[in-house]
Amino acid sequence: MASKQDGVWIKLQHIPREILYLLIIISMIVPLLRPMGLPITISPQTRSLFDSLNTLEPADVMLEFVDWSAGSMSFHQPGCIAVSFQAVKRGAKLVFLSTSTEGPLMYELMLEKFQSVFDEADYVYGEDYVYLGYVAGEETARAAIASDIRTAFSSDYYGTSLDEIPLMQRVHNYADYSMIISYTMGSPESFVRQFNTQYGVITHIHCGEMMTPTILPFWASGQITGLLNGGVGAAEMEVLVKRPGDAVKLTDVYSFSNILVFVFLIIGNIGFIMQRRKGE
Amino acid sequence: MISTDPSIWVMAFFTIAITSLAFRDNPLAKFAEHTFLAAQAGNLITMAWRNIRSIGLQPLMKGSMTMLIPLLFGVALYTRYSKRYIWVSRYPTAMMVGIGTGVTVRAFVEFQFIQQIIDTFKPLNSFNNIFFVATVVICLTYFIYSLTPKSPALEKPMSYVTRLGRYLMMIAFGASMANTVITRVGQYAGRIMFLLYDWLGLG
Amino acid sequence: MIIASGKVVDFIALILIWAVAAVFVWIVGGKRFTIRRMVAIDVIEEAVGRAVETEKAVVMNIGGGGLLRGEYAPATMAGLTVLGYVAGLTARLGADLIAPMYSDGGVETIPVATELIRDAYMAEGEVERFDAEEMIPFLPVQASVMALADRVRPAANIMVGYYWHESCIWAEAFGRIGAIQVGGTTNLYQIPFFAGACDYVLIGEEVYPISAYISKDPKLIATIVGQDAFKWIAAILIILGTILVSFGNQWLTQFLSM
Amino acid sequence: MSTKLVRKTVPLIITFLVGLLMIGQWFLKIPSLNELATSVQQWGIIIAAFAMGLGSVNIIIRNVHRIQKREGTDWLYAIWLLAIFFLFAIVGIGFGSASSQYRYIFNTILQPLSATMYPATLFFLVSAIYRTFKTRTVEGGLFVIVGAIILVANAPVMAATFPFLVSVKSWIMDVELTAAYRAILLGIGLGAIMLGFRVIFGLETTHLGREEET
Repeated sequence: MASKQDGVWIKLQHIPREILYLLIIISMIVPLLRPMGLPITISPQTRSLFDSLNTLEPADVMLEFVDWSAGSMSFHQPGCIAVSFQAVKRGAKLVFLSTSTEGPLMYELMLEKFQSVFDEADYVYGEDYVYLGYVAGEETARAAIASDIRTAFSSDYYGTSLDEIPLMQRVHNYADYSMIISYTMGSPESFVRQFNTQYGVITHIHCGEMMTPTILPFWASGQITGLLNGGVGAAEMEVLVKRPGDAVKLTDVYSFSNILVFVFLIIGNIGFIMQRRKGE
Repeated sequence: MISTDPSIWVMAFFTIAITSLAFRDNPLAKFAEHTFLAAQAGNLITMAWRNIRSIGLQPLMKGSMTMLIPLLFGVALYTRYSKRYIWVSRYPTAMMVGIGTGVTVRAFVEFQFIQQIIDTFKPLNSFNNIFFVATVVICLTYFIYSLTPKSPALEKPMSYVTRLGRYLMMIAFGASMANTVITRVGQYAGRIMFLLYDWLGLG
Repeated sequence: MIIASGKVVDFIALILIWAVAAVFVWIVGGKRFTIRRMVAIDVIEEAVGRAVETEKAVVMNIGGGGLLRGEYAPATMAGLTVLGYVAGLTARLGADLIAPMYSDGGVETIPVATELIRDAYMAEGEVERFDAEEMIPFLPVQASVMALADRVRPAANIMVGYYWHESCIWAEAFGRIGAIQVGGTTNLYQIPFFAGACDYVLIGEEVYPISAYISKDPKLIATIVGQDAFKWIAAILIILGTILVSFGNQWLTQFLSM
Repeated sequence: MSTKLVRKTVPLIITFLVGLLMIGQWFLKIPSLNELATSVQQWGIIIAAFAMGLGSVNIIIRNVHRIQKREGTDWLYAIWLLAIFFLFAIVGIGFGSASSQYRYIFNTILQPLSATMYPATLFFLVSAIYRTFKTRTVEGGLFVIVGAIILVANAPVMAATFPFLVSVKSWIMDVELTAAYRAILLGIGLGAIMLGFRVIFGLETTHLGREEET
């Protein structure tokens, strides 16, 4: 006999999904229009990246794998800008390259926002930073880049042969890379394997929060030095380099939406438990 | 102030069309999805051609004849579409699987086996360390399929250990699921930012 | 010394692992060993049976990892094995099989999968029921999964292979219409969705012994036994190393990183 | 017999030699071996570039069929799909991906679509959390309870007001989860090494397709 009370528990489990989606969208709009600016705690994984960047000397070369796609641009781009800002402040030379197909266009969108930093530091393309473009083959390409970069690239993204680029004349293989950082939603482990495990190159990773748990064991064992935990890590990095930007805005969004999803999880389960208890 | 740039409007249209995908399947969403599939495939072709030209064809033109081998192997991949010569596509497939397996497997012993074992040597002087080492060993027994103790005396406790391993892993999966929420929120918030700031000019 | 420094123990370990595997495969053989019960695979036969009773279809998907990349191929090969098994069941028991394939990921798997299903139907003498166009629809990852789930409303949905973000979409689309779901992938950060949404989940490398479990082929069982041996070795090494380190003795740590 | 040699055995030999070459480059310090392995990796890159085109050929064939069949409005979508595909391919190859024309069509069409397609998984995730993640079993219960704790701990406002949440979350992530995932990773690692053995020594040939009866 389904009493009226039964109806409540069942109704509680059948809120139409469109209402859930609208609530989630609203929970993201409000903080973006009314930012709250909450204190951001720095995690040890981000701290170890920041400390490692501060060991860069002016002549050191850092490989930055622009491997994100438009989907994760919202946190990978601010993360790359914050890390590159700190590297430029240290005077390090930056070699940008991509092993994911949307990388080249993501680099150009990032450059639009980062060009001012290069100009302020008098960074000249070809002498202080360069972009090599996309190479196919995923882990095979990363292995080739580690053992000899010229097997993967014969020219930079704009067609200039590597030997004509001053910076690339002294960049050949793993021995010339002081450290590498990969901004990826694909396989961070493949970078650790081909650079750190094989040649001991200092390897940093910036990946989505959902992937961080799967590579925490490699950070714990020291195979990964710095680990940016998606948008949360990018915001921490922006705070550390004292350049708050898009990533810090994201942290306000996280508060409302996470609590809302928590409420959905609880409601769904209360309805389920009570209905089952009533059902017996 | 609302944007007057037509390309911003096209971008906003595609953003809303794909978002409507989740609400209900509709012709706009189908149109946007077809556009995405086509544009992505076109981008793949563009990036693939750059690689083939700059690493394969240009060195060949400059005289390094060994480049003929990978170029011919690459073309051979397309015999997959002919009934008679499909076996020819096995050569490039065999080479790619050989390189791919070799490049990955060679690292696994050190990367994902020995170095992980070394880092699990933790002095048993704190609860966290004892819990850590115990969890690794217990969860590891869950993945043992045939070399399990057959004697009835041991079989019962062993099943409890593997069940405990499964519980410990489910706790980890719950935490990972929550982390996935924050990632997707962060990604989609980028689109809300685009709609609010670039399209509608608010904020 | 010809072996690179710091890689001596790793080189010996790789040779040892492969030697043990070779010994088990070619000498010891897997006859005397059996694989423990894998509930997720046993339930597939029940699910196909239920599909026949309720005249509903069975949906099977093997993800978009493809066969060409070392990291994703193992899960795809496990998926193909389960696909062959499911196709054999649907042919024998008379249920309809729908095996959607991605049109934008791991496309080199499509001809292999098509042949596998045709062989399974031929082996059961049901080759006239095999229709590639109907049984193997191509679809981009996202929305068409929801449309497919609503249209087909299968009794069971089986997902074994390498998955990325779409694992959640598949699990949710078919979970919503009440299909029995079996999910398995080696992509660690997608397992939570199968663990949460599916009725039966294969965690990480639990997909590897499937082919041995289904085919009972002694050679394949042998490699699984070899694998188990090294898991025991890993467990013993961890316990030994932890005890040594507790007494401040770093001997094993230095030995293993030689 | 020769056809079996040419059709099946030689590809297996290629996989065997190339696989061992990669492993040799990793473990052995032999300069000539290292150079050979690096150039073979370069071949792998070129073949991978060709393989990227397989998907596109597949799409062209599938959509030409759809146009020929002319079912309802389906074929109009197919025409539009091929038009956009050739637009990107021709502009991309013709002007090059660094050109402003290609950057314009990419930033106007593919960037918003790709930027929304994957993040839209958020909605499926939200309805999965609300509808499917239930405390049916003990395992499901643990999954839901820990998921709820981390969801709250991930909200910066809650972490700021309840600092103990931060330590609970860091314990779950840095101790419990790292240990459980390390065991899973050990298993996956060993499984991949074993499968590598079967692939390189020709025991596993699924990727080469069916046995011809020649």
